[in-house]
Amino acid sequence: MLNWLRRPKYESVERRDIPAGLWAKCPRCGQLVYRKELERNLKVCPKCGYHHRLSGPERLRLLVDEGTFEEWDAELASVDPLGFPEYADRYRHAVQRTGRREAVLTGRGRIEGVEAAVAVLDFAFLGGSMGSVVGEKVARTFERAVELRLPVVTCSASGGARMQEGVLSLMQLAKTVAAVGRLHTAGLPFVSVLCDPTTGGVTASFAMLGDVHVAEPGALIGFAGARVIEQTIRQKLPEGFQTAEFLLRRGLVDLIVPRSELKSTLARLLRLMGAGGEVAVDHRA
Amino acid sequence: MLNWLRRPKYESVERRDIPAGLWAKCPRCGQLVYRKELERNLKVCPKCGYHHRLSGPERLRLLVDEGTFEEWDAELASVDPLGFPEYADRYRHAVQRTGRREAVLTGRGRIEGVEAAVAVLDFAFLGGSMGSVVGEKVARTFERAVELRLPVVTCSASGGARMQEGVLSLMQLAKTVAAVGRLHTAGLPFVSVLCDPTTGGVTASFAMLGDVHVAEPGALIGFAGARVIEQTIRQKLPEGFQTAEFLLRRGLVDLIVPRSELKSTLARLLRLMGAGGEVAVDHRA
Amino acid sequence: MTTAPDRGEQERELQQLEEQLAQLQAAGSDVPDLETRLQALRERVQALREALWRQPTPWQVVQAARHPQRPKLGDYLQRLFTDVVELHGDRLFGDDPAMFCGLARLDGQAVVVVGHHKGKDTRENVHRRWGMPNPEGYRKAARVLRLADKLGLPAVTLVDTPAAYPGVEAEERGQAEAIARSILTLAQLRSPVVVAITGEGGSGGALAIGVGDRVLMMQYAIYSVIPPEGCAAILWRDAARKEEAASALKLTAQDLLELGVVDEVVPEPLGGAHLDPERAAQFLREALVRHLREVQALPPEERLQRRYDKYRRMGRFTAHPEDLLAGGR
Amino acid sequence: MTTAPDRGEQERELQQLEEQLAQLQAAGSDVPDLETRLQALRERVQALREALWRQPTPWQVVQAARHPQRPKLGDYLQRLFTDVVELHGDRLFGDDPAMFCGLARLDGQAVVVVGHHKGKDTRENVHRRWGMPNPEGYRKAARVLRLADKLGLPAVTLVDTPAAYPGVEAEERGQAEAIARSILTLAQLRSPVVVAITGEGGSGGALAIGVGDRVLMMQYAIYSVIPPEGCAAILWRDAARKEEAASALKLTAQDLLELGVVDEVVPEPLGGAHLDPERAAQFLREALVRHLREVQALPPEERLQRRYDKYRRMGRFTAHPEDLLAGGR
Ligand SMILES: [Zn+2]
Ligand SMILES: [Zn+2]
Repeated sequence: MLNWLRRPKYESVERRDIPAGLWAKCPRCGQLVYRKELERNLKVCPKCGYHHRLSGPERLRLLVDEGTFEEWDAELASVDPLGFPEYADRYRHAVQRTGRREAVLTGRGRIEGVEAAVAVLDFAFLGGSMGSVVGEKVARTFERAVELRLPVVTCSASGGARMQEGVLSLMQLAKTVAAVGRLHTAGLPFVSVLCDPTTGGVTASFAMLGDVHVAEPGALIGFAGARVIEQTIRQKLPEGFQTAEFLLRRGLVDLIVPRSELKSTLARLLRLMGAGGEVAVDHRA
Repeated sequence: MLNWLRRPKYESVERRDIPAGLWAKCPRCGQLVYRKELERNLKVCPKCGYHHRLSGPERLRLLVDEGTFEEWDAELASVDPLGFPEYADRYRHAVQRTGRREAVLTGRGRIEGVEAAVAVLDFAFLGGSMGSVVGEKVARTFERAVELRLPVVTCSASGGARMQEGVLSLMQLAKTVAAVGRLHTAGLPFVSVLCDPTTGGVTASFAMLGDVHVAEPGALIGFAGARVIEQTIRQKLPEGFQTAEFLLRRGLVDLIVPRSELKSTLARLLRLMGAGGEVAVDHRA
Repeated sequence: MTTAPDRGEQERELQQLEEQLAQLQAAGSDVPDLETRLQALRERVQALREALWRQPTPWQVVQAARHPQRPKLGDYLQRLFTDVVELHGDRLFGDDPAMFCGLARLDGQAVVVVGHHKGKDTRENVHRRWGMPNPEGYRKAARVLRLADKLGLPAVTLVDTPAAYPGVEAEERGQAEAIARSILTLAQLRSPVVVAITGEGGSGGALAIGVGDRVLMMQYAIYSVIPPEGCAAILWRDAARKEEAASALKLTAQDLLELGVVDEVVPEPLGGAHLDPERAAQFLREALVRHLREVQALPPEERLQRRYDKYRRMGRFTAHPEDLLAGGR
Repeated sequence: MTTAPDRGEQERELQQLEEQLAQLQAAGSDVPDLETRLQALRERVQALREALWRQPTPWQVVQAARHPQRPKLGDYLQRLFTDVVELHGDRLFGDDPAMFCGLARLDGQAVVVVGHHKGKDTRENVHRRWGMPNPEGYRKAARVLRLADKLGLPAVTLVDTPAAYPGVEAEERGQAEAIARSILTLAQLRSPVVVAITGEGGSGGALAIGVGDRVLMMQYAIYSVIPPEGCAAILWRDAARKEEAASALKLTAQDLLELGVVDEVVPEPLGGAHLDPERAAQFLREALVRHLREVQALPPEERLQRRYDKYRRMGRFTAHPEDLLAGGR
């Protein structure tokens, strides 16, 4: 997608996100925080409330009841379909670094007891970019949810479509959106959680088609990259542009929920939407 | 509706619209036009293009092929359901002046050979206001179109809901909208023609739910009255506010068509939309 | 309206007595014979209130419906519902604070709630435009109502608005289209819909979220095609004749019940819901739950047909020449 | 790419010869041996063109796809369709001149046409934002596509955009939502949909109206997830290596046919559609009509299932550990 020019900035932020040693420096307020305290606080800065990025597995641990997660399709991996320069090396490096094969974790689990299909994008794996595998796993998640009559919760964190798989990555937008369509037709709930950052092709596909859009405070959410927009309009972008708070004002996000309340809010939403044993009257023909 | 404060303005324009004698003075450019020439020119000012208002019967003659119109429900009349002050007198006066019983003419006819159900509001009858009879006749038009598998063309010209029938007038918005909904569900075309002026409850009901919105040049189209808005914002309204051209820019009108081309445009639209013998593949279940 | 002058005097007296009562209570135990005097005042207040509200004039009802202390959406959200989660935004342009949308439980059952959002004080009212929505408010409502349909949840709407907001931007963004589309959404919603008019039912701005299987109206709420002031200005070129206009417009709950526009009048504490918000909320909750249960029991196709027929029947007219303006009722 | 230097020379020579040819034709009958010299020049031009375009490089194709004289939506509207009526506006916020929507006839049959609207000159391009839509453009498209569905009309979409417009207001009004919603509309449209990528297929901004039962791609059109310049800047921090990036991205019609992303490559006159717009239009018309006829013959449920399956299959991956990055194709 178009937000490639911002990528290096993400990475440098990313590095600051997970500092080595006992102390971590908050990238927003600059204060030093005791690492253990940061972990206890769900990686939210106790001084300024900055929500550090979570990896896919961290996000899952945050949201899914312990011992209830059953992973789907963990074996799927890329085949570098275009033979794209440097892709194989980068991909292998990501696999080694994360111990996982792709930028999304999918499966079923319970959220405060409410059974749901879950897809969590992992920004630590090639910027959470969506190529063939991410598209396939997300689409299967929605399809299995229809089969199993489960609600879906996705947690997005992605720089967009994966450039190295070319138009095949772009087609994952169509594939995942079509699968979301089937869930909607089946009358099953879909809560889309937008984490920092959610941009490009992921925003322009399944992530923006939730029944309810929940965002984490301060998360960057948008379509085009800030640099590209600045080049187009030849102006500095306004303060707070493309933040969760900006999207709330613009009517694109339903609610902003601090990380400490995310799990309970999701459970309450899912129950209100008819999941978790409460059977709504199915009045479709 | 709220645009009552503008009513006197309409009426004074209305009087100037139909000047007595051989010559007519154009209310826009102020020039004198030979009445017969104005009539030949479909009541469009030959000097400045101002589209004078047409009565209901004039509008019908303009659009429907001669000898093909079969009127529906001409006998329906108001009963002054609230016993509202001065209503009976005003109503009787309108009946005498127009020779018709209500502010809408409905029926079926051909438009350049294309069979259609037609509803034409008559601004000359109590400002084209929608009370029980107008709502009933419009709703019946949509219902009959569904029965007869005909497209619908409405020509609106109205100050809004009829104050003198109170909330019963307001309910005509719900009644007509529900009937439009049945036409949409039946997959039949609906072209809404917005004439000068279309405001208030008529705009906020069937007139804004067309598949295609056609407006006459310069027509005033809006919801709230100009005075009410000026009182609210305590500023003068921008030039061209609530004109057909304004609505086109704002994405609310599909096309602006000069009166001389209105009939042929409607016929072309209806044929393209599958009316007039051309059978589109019906792919609904 | 021969009792009108009396009424004026009674109203003034009631106000004076209420003030005395408040002063006396504030003064507290220093006052000799406190309890006796309080008791006497209370009885007099109650008697006056009963006299005034036994048969309130339409204008009295207008004032009650617009009373600054009248319970607002926020009060009913607290008192009628549990587990409330507000949903923001139309997913197109913005989030209108004049329109509330959300998920909640009524009597334990999950529902979608939509309602005009008036504020409790001036600051909040400026923010919420006194409950007058812009197009994005109606589009948010339609979006969340479609969600109700998708999920099979019933919808409850609470109507309390002077009007749709009359502004330049509202017109630019298609206020009329937004209202028409919202009406259409409700007319075709497969989910059960119960509407309660709790305060001001201001014309198209109210109807936009006011179409349902059942329409309830609180005893001192109003519902009108035009504000009485505007009506008087047109009819008599004199906005001051608003009281007459209020009578002519038939805007009270009792009038609208008789005209077949509302299905039930929900009682209020004597003199208005603001005098006992908790009891007012109890009456409303009971009525909402009862009607929701009834319409939920219907098969969806039948419910949709009945809803269509209900609005289809509204209006009065004649097909006989001799009846021409023979007069209603 | 050992032929690249030759190619550069050949391209320069071709350009010189084309200029000579034009001058000679302009000079007219005063020139001695005019016909003989013209004939010689024409043959040389043709030979060079054939040499250059027998196996064009991806970057050559990028240049053809972006050629200023390449036929635009307006040309195809004129040449492919009759009875065109443009429909304006999203019924929400505005009318985007970067997106065309309308009713028209193709081979006599009424269809809905949707396409990116690039201009013919700079002035028009400024107005139409070089065919880069804002959210209201995609929402207009979705609105008119739903009309196709309501009326049972097939839809034809013509794709030619550098990208969705990257602007502050576009983000404010939900560019991502508008694109996602437009994709969803096409994925679920009951009407037949045939897509033609006629020029630049710029990522999500193209895909938003590029989902259909059949996707055709003109021979020298491109379709890419990112512009080659942007790709080169990321990969090598050097936008000048755009030619390599163009090769790496597999963005030509032939590449995408092999990847299963497009269903047919529509031939163009040698060297690009701009050299013979009429013939290019004939090829496109023939292909559109043929594919439309085929998908119209299917029962709607089957057509929807096939469309779903078509996109469902797109992408390449492995479930076997030993295949990990074994390389595609
Ligand atoms: Zn901090
Ligand atoms: Zn004139």
